[in-house]
Amino acid sequence: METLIGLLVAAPLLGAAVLLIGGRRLDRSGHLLGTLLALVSFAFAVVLFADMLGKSADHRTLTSTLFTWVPVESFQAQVGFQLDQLSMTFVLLITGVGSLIHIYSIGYMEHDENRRKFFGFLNLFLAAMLLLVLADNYFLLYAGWEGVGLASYLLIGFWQHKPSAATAAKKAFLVNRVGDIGLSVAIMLMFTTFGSFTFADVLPAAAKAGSAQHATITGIGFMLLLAACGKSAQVPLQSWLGDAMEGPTPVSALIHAATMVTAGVYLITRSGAIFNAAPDAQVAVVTVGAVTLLFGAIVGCAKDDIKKALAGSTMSQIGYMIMAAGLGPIGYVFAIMHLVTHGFFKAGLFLGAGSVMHGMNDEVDMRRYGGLRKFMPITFVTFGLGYLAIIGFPGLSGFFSKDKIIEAAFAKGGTEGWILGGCAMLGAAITAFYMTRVMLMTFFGEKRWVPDAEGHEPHPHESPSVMTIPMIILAFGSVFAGGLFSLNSRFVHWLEPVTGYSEGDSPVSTGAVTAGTLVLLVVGVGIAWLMYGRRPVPAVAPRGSLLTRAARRDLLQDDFNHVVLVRGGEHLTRSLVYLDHSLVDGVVNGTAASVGGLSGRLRKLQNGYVRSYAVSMLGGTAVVVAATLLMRAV
Amino acid sequence: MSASAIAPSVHSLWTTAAPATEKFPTPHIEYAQLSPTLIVFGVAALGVLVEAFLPRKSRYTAQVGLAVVGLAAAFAAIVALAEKGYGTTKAHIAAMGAVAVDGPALFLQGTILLVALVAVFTFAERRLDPKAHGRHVDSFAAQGSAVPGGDQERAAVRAGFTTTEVFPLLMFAVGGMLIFPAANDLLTLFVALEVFSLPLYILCALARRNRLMSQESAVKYFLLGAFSSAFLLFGIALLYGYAGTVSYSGIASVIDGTAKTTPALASSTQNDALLLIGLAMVTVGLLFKVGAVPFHMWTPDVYQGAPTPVTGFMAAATKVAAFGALLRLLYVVLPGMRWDWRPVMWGVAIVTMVIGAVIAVTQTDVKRLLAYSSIAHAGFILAGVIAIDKSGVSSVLFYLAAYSFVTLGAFAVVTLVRDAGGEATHLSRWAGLGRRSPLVAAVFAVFLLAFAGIPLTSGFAGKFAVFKAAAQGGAMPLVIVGVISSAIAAFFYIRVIVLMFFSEPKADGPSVAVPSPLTSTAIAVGVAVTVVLGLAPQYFLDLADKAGVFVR
Amino acid sequence: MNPANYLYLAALLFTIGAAGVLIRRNAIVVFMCVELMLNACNLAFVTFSRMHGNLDGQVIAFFTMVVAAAEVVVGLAIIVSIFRSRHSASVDDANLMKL
Amino acid sequence: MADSSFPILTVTAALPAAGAIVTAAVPAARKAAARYTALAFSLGTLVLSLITLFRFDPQGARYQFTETHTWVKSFGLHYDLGVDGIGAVMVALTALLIPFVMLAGWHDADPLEDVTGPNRRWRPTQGFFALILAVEAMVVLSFEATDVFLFYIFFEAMLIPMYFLIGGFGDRAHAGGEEEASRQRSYAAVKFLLYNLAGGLIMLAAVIGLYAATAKQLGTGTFALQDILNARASGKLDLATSTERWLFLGFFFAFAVKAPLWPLHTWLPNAMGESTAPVAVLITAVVDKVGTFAMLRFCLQLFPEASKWATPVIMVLAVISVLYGALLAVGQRDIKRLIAYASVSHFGFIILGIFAMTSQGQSGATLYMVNHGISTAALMLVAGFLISRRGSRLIADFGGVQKVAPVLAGTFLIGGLATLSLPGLAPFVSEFLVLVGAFSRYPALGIIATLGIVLAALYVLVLYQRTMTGPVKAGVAGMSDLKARELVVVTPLIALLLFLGVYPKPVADIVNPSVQHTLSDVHKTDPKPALEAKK
Repeated sequence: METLIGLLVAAPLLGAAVLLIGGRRLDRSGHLLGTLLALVSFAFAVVLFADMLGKSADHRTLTSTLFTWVPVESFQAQVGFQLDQLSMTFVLLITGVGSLIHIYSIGYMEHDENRRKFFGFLNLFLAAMLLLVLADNYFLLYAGWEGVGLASYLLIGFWQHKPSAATAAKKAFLVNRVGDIGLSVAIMLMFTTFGSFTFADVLPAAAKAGSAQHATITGIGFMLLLAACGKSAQVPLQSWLGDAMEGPTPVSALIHAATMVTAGVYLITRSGAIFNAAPDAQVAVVTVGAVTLLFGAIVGCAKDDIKKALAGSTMSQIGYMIMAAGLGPIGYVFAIMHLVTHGFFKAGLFLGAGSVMHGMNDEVDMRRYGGLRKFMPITFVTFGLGYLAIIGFPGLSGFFSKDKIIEAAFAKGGTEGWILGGCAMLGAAITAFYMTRVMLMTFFGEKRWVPDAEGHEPHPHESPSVMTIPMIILAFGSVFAGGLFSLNSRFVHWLEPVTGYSEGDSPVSTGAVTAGTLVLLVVGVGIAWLMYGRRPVPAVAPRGSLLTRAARRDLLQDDFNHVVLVRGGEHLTRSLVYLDHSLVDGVVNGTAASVGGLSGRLRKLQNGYVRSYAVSMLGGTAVVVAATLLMRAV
Repeated sequence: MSASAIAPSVHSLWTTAAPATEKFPTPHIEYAQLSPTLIVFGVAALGVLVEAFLPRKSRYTAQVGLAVVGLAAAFAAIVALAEKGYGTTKAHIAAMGAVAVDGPALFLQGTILLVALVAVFTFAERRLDPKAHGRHVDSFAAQGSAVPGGDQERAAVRAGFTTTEVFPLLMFAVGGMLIFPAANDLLTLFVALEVFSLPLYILCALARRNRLMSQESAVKYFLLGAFSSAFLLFGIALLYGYAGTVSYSGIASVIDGTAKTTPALASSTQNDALLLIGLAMVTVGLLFKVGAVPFHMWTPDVYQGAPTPVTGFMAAATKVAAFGALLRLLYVVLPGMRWDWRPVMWGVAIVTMVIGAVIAVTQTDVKRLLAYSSIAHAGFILAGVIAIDKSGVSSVLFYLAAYSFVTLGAFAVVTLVRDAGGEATHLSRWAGLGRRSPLVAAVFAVFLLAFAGIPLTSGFAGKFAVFKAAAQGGAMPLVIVGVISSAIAAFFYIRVIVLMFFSEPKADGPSVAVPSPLTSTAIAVGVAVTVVLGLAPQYFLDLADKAGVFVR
Repeated sequence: MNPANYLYLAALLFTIGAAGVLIRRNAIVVFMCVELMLNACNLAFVTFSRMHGNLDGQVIAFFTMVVAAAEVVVGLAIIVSIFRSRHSASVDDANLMKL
Repeated sequence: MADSSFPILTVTAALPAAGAIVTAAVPAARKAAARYTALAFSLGTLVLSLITLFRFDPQGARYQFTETHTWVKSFGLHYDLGVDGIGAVMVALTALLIPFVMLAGWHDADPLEDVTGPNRRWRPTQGFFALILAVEAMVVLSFEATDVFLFYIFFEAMLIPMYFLIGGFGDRAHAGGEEEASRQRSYAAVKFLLYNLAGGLIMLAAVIGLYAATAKQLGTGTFALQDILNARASGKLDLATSTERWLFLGFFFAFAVKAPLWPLHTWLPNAMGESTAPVAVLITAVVDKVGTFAMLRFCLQLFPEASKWATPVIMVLAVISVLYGALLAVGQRDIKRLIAYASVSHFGFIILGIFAMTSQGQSGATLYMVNHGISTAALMLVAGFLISRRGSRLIADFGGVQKVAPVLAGTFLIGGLATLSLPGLAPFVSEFLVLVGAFSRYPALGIIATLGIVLAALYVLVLYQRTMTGPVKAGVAGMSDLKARELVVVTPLIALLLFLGVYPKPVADIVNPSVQHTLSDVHKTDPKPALEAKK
């Protein structure tokens, strides 16, 4: 069984290698190979899962160490895997959803000349992501962490001839790098504090660390949070996610909705022991989560680009998860649970969006959609189910997972609990609003589409089954997963051995929370219907309120980055280049020049006149004589 | 003559009466031990006779042959003496205290003789200049006395005159140089100085091309040389006045206070001014010859104007001889006074190193460039001189040997690069030489790198030796100044290399004349010594080490 | 009369000679000034020889005269040749080479 | 350990030296012969160096394959060779890179048209390859020398062939015509030489000082590293604090110029910018390593106390180099200058690791030297191929290359990713080790240095974006993809980057013991974790 863990990673890695090195001769078969290997990996996952279910809850952790990676005295980094319930959950999600999206891409990328490369990158991503969740130490996790970053970079910029895509890819990588500083510093802190960075060593040690290490552990916590912010597009490092939508839609679905962006949640949950020992860090985490869930939701409300709207929603949903994770043992389980359900419905939604674009000549502006439900029924239904799931329609996945998080937020207790709970419920309302907005603008109302740049009148049509089937499967997930998990709280029991779980005592009863949420839900949907359902949607966006305009521009956070970081950076580098030339180099050249100048002046003494030579001799003699006499005098 | 005979009549005028002076002892000369010098002078005299009696056609051959044989013989004699142990155990003072036969003397004389031998080759070179009236001509004026460009000169050229007198002149100069570092009393020192200077003055005036410049250089060299020897002589006078004797050991013993005191001595030693000023002026006389700042100003002009073979010989041999004399003076006569002269020499060494290197940076003429570089090198050597100990002496000896051959080789290469107007010494003309004739350029580059003191060349070994000696003598600051100025110096050596290899050759660029075996040999010897002393200096270091002791 | 005075005279002559070298233009005169310096040296030698009561100084004086004579020969030869080619014996005209 | 009967180290150095002579002797017309001769010799050297590496016994004596002869007694100069783990690895790196440098510069030196007339004796091709081999020989010797003076000699002497390589064989892709190009080139060459010569001469003063010091205390001056260390250990040699510090500064200055360390770095961009890509690789990947290597080998071993005394300042300078170099790389408009400044930043990391005085730091620094060598070689050589195709070095002249030459773009990207030290590629390992090492003694500096990884991502990705992505620029259209020879150059380097990125253990195992020796020389031990948690 242990070896299977390795193979789990190896399969897609092999695929990536073959597809990228194989070259053009694989163009025709490449996508199939890629998909096959993704499925193989999924099969391994299922086998392992079955095997794991066979064991008792406490003996489910599998570990396998392949080889020593970096051995330098006390710094011993192994390439070792640890498969427990937490990673198992991720493995299933990644390989499962991953495989589906591979299949979907076969259709979606059909006409792209670089389809082989695309599948190679997808496989590379799967491998890296699996490495991330399977690593048994932070150092190896870091490798996976950057690996997914690379894959994301390559896939966002897949259409490199589009400058916007290239820029977006670069931006994503850079912002992630900022987060990576957090992770690497965290690892260094672990190494200097605990002399190790394996989960097995660090987490227990952190749990029983004395107050002496409290500050350090808090530091580690903050650093991990920074990392999570980068990967999971949390405020203040969220700016890249919107642009990342430049990538092909399957990428947005897999990487920027279902899996990679949730890595931050995984990191925090995995490091639960550390955060439990560092309350201050936890506060920071919940704050970031709460802020982001509102931030994302608000942004989502203003976007007319369907993918950007969904991106905003992703941001906010992950905000929920992060917040839940920040709540400690009462939240971890639900964070993960929401992560999984979100994986289903958000992936579904994106694929739906992709399907819509596929039928609309890659038009992304929802104001150019409308009334599409007639033209693409399957897409409409699957998308609709995903929509119901995400707004938390009773009985669907989102309903269970999100409500649990809101309850947990209240259960945190005290003012903190109230604030967080409030944010969460408000978020729920806004979610309802913007998703309804998306739904209405896309599938309802009258058709608003127009010929595109080349003058092709779009002929909306349903996508081929290779694309719709994955959507249908995901729709099933988004409908039933939540219920399945919550049925006599299976999921809690499943994860409890790893993350730990504790019932918080909520000041408000579960019923009240549910009721309140539902009310807000209706309100949200209602407002949306009043604005976009009842009256026709203007084909060009109205100027809108100040907030709306701000929201369209990601609440100006990007502009801030631009002015402060980009401009400032440019000025800095430019002035440094100048300084390097004029000052640092100038000193050297100046010395050389001055020697030359001195030389030129001294030369003048050699004026060719014997008599002046004689003068210098006489003078010299005088000096020598005087000096000699002086020497005796002193 | 007998002084006592006329003494009373004179003395009656004097307030202070001096005691009757003793008789002259009959002189006895150790001919065997002075044989090198005697051979050279003998050959020189023969050369004069050759000029007088042999037909013009056969003079050249005869003179060259004589010179080569004579120098070789002299060198053999040196080796024989060294073998006999006159360099070490049997070192002593010959010719009634006039000349020392000891390690440094023999080593330096050997070096001078070899240098001279190679120089003879460059003197004798007759392939470089285009034929005049069907005859090969060397680099010396057809007739020194003839007015440049005048009818007389044209006639002389047509008649195929050549100044074969240069060889006897060279030999006389060599003879003087052989005595100079061995001179063991101030009078011999002075006479030797003049004996090797006067022929050089004339040699400088004898260039075939650019005769005006040649004559000018001679005038400058002569006037300044005479001026400086006047200082030397006055210094000698003062020292004599102080010590009542001109022999090195005598003066030394007076300074140490070990001499038997006469009332006259007692009164004269009262006043140190005599000693100090005398010391200073004698030193100045020698510093002029080594070309130390501020007594260096003749160097560039003379080096540029003189015929290049002469320049090469001067640059190499004069330095060797002069530094030899300086060493002997400072180590034998004045060790007791080091606290007086050391600081002064420190100053001179520093300004010499720095000024030499700095001024060279902006030179545009190869020969002047080498002149300034020789000044800088004089500074480096002075740094070694200042380290008052055995390692100081041997390091200087080694440096001189290494340096002289590099210099000789470098100037020999300069004679090869020519255009219509003779040697093309302006640097701009050297552009792209590395493409035209990589070999010559490479050889010159080797010499330049040796000057710059790049490892694996003799220049580095020498520089390291003197700096090491200086450092051990506690003159670390001097070493640092030296290091810095060699960094500056490196710049202009490099500049020449850049010019030769990295810049496009000019269309009308100079051509490299194909030399006869003579010059080729000279250059080859230069390269060989440079490389050997660079890679395996140990044997020669040992030699210099053995030779590092002066006889008192 | 104190022989030291002869020394003062010697020094004076030497200085005059040196000054002459510096200020006179005509090469011949410059050279004569050098000779003057040499003779100053001679005077010093003789004086000292007298003071020390040994003959070395006087002998040296003879040597010096010989040397000076030799110098004259060479010097005049050079100066004359340059005079013939330049029609001027001024040392200031001879500065083709400088810097 | 291997039997020391066969002088393998000498032979490893002698082979390229002989090769240089042979290559130079090849007649003007036979360019191809010259190339293959040179390549053959370099491959032979590679084989020897690998044998050394594999027969090196990490658990064995500190210095192995030692050879000892007196060269110049009066100078205390010995011909002492010997390699510790670090030396062996560096020699192998050198020998490894040279063949690639040659292959990459296969036609760089050929005269544009057949030279005839007065210049027909001019043989640039022969010269080019001969000089490369000469450099190799000297670099190898300076890695093997265990005598301070012997090291100094080759440390200095290697400047000359390097100088000719820079000044004589410049980059033909120059903005302002041939005239301007040659002006720039000789400026760069002279700057390179004078900078390093100045450094070397300062070191010479220190070397002489060292001799004087040892001579005073030991009777006879010596430069043999072993003698000096023994003498110090036995207390016979005990340098005064001030003396030791001055000497240290003298040595360090030279090495800092070579390395180069801010603010002594300004010669590198010129040199790398004006020389051809292979020569630029030779400079930054091979020759400059001597500087950092020497810090590790000589500064720390000879002057432990002074090293510790100077550490804080040096660490700060190193961090400045890291950030400064990266920031300037971001601001460059010229591809090669960009890579040059990136190297400045990387050398900052190396020095950071060396003076962190921890196992991680110094092993990391050593690995860094190797990895930086390979990664920069990969990046710079591909850049060279790119530049030679377009005839320009300006980033602005490129765009959309990945469309026309995907393989070139791909390899370039991999080289870039290595440069920004992406996990899975070799540089990541070393960079992280260096950072950990620095962090465990100087947390603040460690954290500041980590900013370097963001900046690295910035300059690499900006470079890639501007040159490779976006619409195809006019001059780029029709650009050919990598040719077979070029693939032969790039592929092994990339393979090596991947291998060492995934499995650096073999190298680390050879290096670690030597690093322990060095640390014990400076009497330093790794800081203990506050709360040992390892099971």
